Amino acid sequence: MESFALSLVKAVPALSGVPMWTVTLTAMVLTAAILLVFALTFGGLGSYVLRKVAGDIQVRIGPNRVGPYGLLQFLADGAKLILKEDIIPAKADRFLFILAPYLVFVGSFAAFVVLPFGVGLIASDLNIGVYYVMAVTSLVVVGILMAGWASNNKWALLGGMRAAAQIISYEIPVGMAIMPAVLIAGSLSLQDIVRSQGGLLGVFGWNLFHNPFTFFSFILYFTAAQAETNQTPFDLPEAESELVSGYNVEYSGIRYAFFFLAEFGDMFVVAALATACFLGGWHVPFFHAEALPAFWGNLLSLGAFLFKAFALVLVMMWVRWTLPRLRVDQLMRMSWKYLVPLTFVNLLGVSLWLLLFKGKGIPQMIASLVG
Amino acid sequence: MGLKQYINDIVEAVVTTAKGMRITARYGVDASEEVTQQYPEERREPSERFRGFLHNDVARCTSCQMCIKVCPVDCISLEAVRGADKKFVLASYDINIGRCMYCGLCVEVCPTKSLTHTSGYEKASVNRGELVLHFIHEDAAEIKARVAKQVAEAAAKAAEAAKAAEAVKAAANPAAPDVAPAAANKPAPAEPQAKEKPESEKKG
Amino acid sequence: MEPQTVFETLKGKFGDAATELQSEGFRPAFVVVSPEKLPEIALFLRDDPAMKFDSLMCLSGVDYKDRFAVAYHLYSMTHRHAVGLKVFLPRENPSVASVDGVWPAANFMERETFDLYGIDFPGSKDLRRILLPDDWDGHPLRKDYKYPDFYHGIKV
Amino acid sequence: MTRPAEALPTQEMLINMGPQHPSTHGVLRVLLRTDGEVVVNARPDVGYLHRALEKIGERVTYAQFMPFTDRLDYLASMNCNCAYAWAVEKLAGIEVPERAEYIRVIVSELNRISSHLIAFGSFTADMGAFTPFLYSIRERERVNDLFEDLCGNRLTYNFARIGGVSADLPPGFLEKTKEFLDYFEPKIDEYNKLISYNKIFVHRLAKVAVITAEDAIAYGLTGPNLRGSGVRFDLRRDEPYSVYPKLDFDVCVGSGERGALGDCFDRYMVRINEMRESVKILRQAIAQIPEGPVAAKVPRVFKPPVGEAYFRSECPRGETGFYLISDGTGNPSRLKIRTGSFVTMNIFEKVTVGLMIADIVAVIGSFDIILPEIDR
Repeated sequence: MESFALSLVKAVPALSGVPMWTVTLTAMVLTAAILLVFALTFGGLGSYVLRKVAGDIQVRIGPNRVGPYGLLQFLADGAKLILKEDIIPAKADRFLFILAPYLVFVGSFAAFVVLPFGVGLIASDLNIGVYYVMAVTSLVVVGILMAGWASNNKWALLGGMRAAAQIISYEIPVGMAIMPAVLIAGSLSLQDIVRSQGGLLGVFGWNLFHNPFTFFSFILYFTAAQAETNQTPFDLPEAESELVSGYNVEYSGIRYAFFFLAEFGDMFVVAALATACFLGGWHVPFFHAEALPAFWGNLLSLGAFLFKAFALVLVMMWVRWTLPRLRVDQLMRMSWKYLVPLTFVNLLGVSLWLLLFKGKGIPQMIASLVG
Repeated sequence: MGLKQYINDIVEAVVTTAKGMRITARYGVDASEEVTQQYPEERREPSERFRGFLHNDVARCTSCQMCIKVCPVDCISLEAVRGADKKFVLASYDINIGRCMYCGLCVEVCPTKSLTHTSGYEKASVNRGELVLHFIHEDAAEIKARVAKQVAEAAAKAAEAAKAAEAVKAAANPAAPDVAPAAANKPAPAEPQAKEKPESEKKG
Repeated sequence: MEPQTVFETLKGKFGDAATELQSEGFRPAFVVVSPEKLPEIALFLRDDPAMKFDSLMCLSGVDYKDRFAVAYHLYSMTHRHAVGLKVFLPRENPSVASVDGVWPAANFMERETFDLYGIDFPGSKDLRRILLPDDWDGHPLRKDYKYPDFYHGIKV
Repeated sequence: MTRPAEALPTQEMLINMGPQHPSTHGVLRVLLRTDGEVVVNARPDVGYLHRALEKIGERVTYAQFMPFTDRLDYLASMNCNCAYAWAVEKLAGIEVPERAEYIRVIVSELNRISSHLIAFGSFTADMGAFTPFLYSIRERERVNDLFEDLCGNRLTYNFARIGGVSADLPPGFLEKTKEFLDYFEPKIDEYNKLISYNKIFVHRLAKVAVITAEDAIAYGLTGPNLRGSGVRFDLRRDEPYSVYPKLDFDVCVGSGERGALGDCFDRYMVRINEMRESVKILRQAIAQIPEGPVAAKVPRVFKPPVGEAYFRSECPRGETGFYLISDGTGNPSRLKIRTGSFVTMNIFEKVTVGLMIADIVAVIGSFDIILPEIDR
């Protein structure tokens, strides 16, 4: 952030009189605000899209009353949630009850910091980006468990317990499934990982096509990530037909909205991470965004990144509206008996591939053969 | 669990999921499959036999009370008085559509087909009293009074006519017995009244 | 097997415990047995290879104004034949041995009969009120039942 | 560090599932004693919807009780209507015109399809897949349209009458029914592809709450729940009534194809397959239906002779039996209703031991209970 502030000062001479730290601070706050607005908008529009997709799949229409095509439905919902009475159960643990939604939201929102939205559009290019995402999204589990416990409701408690078991179990396959991208790029920084996929017309450089193992990695990551974000078929913590509404059953109004936004934030983070690690991140196919002037390059790459991420989000919704729900023991079995071994085997495969072919992927080899 | 089973499980899971997703995708993409009706704007036409709110064409109603007798939930009540021409005159006819279960038994038994189901099905009210449909808007007491008056007038007229006839008869045959006035002088009967039964009998 | 044969067999085996055969106007016909012998008769009907009434279709309490009755409709999945079994009980303290050890299906139906008629089924696995609240007064399906005006201060 | 067991005591948890719970299909209350997620004991508590139908039955006349049978199993009103009508006819010995019987069979089977559709849809929704529910509702809507044309209501039909049915088929009804069948039959395969054989779905149901054939008979299970345990027993075939003997259809039984015989999956599949059989029955009935009157002459003041009759018929949720006692007056002296769901709940406590909370939902769904039928 300091470097950004420094370049800002250089670019705008009028700022040179202002103390450096104010510029840095302002830049930080502004970035955070932009990300927050993005996250909220995504949460809102995401809910609209989710319901529209559900409607389409379920031979219904979906929201269509507020605004053109029902586009403003999320504003109406938001207004309703804000205006709703904020109920805290009498026997709840008030402090934890109030804290939990913020923790959950922070957990999913903090991950936005390292997402590479464009060529230069990244709030903070941490050199441990992937690791950071894994770490902060784990914060969600604390919040959910807290919500389940503090609600003083048995269904909520069960939901919280399920969430804890589930998210912790699925951290491992998620982490292991994403490792191949780290191995190929040789860096934990998301920006580096994206840059490493830029070659070969911006499509064939993608880690997805690097070798068969990375392809499976992507599938495994996507499956495990679906579980990490509590999406059907892994939505056990809030399993509506069993646990009524799971950990958030006692929440209403704005506090519920935080859980809701966190869920959509998570969805986006997962999709964005998959995009960055496997789908070439912000690389525009057949086009060099980096070569363009900064503004246009950023805009174009942002568009490409969001397009890919949203496409993945759509797929997640599609899966969500197709599959039934697993049982809790089957969920655990799936993680420990299927996903964990498979991701390890995959990781081994990728490592061997890199060792044998000196880091070259299949498209690269074909390219070198052809040209 | 052998390795073969293990791999089979994975393959089966992927294949069946893909099959399901193909179907949902088809419905998702095909907008013509949407079946939602935008209710207040689009309405489906209720069918011919639709059993909506009850309606009584009071002009044709003979106050025979078949509907009251057959109604399993006692939602119909009527008051009738015997009019001057010996036919019953409805003083009030109420249907409590909050209690009605639209079974259609009353319509079936109605001999003059004055009681019918309409196609109406939309009604909301904040108190139960509004759910009682009154088919006669005039006050029952007024009608009763009016009918009683008519009956009395008719009786008076009949008596007069009888007297006149008697006078004529008497003139012709003074020994004839005196019978006619007794029949016409009965007070107006208000008997067929189907009052609601006491609450305790309607449990359930 | 016809109810007539069932009745005669029971008569031969249990003597006077099988008191009567109700057949005119009864579909299916009822074999009336004495309540004291019911458990043995029930077991016999279930286990005898010629009877094999392994399924209890329906168990109902009946109030005949002067006395109560419990009617058992039996069916045999093996032989596909049906018969009715009936016990008459006095109006005071009606009680007949439970048959849920013979046909587990009887449990819920006995609970229902207990609930609505107040007929006791000693020996039942679990005899509690089922449809009505535990603190409900009286047994509503009795002919002499008086509707209460209030239940916990709520107008009925 | 190891702790002694006393330092970390484990307690059983007592959870109320219901009466307000999304997947108890109404106001069923299940008192769960659980050890974490594992159910130690699940005790059903019914009666929240008790409307004293049997008491009402003693107050109203035979004909007046017909609308109340609609409320017995509101997802299969036609079946209950017809069952009651058959019961009264058995009591009074009334001959019903053949056309009326055919109409009854047609509406019964249509209603069986629509009821099984709800069973299928709500079951999948309980399992977490919400989409098939909407598809099943879409198909059911068509059946409801047909019924609306036929009798004017979409849920509580009150169509059958003692001695026949209330009205003849409206013009075009049979054609529309055929159209519906042509439309509907391929949909069953689609359901199977979409969800029935989905790996997750199968895993959720296979080997859950296995009921052996002996238990099923002893506990009085009937209908699809009994057949799910592999007992080939169907009242329509084994104790034939109405015109069913003239119709050719198979009795679907569970086969244990994905686990054990008599598990939730078998019960589910029996319903899916039964929809196919109903389509088959309907096609034959439509082809065979004769012309003629649709109601026998029954005196308006109907007083059956003194006697007792028990009649049972195959309803979507098992055997619905009416035990009628006539004392020669216009009202039944006793009207006992034996319903499939009520008796089925008896076995609930037995089969749920050791299952998980999520399985309880599956068991309730696979029994396809409906609360108005349990509580009456």
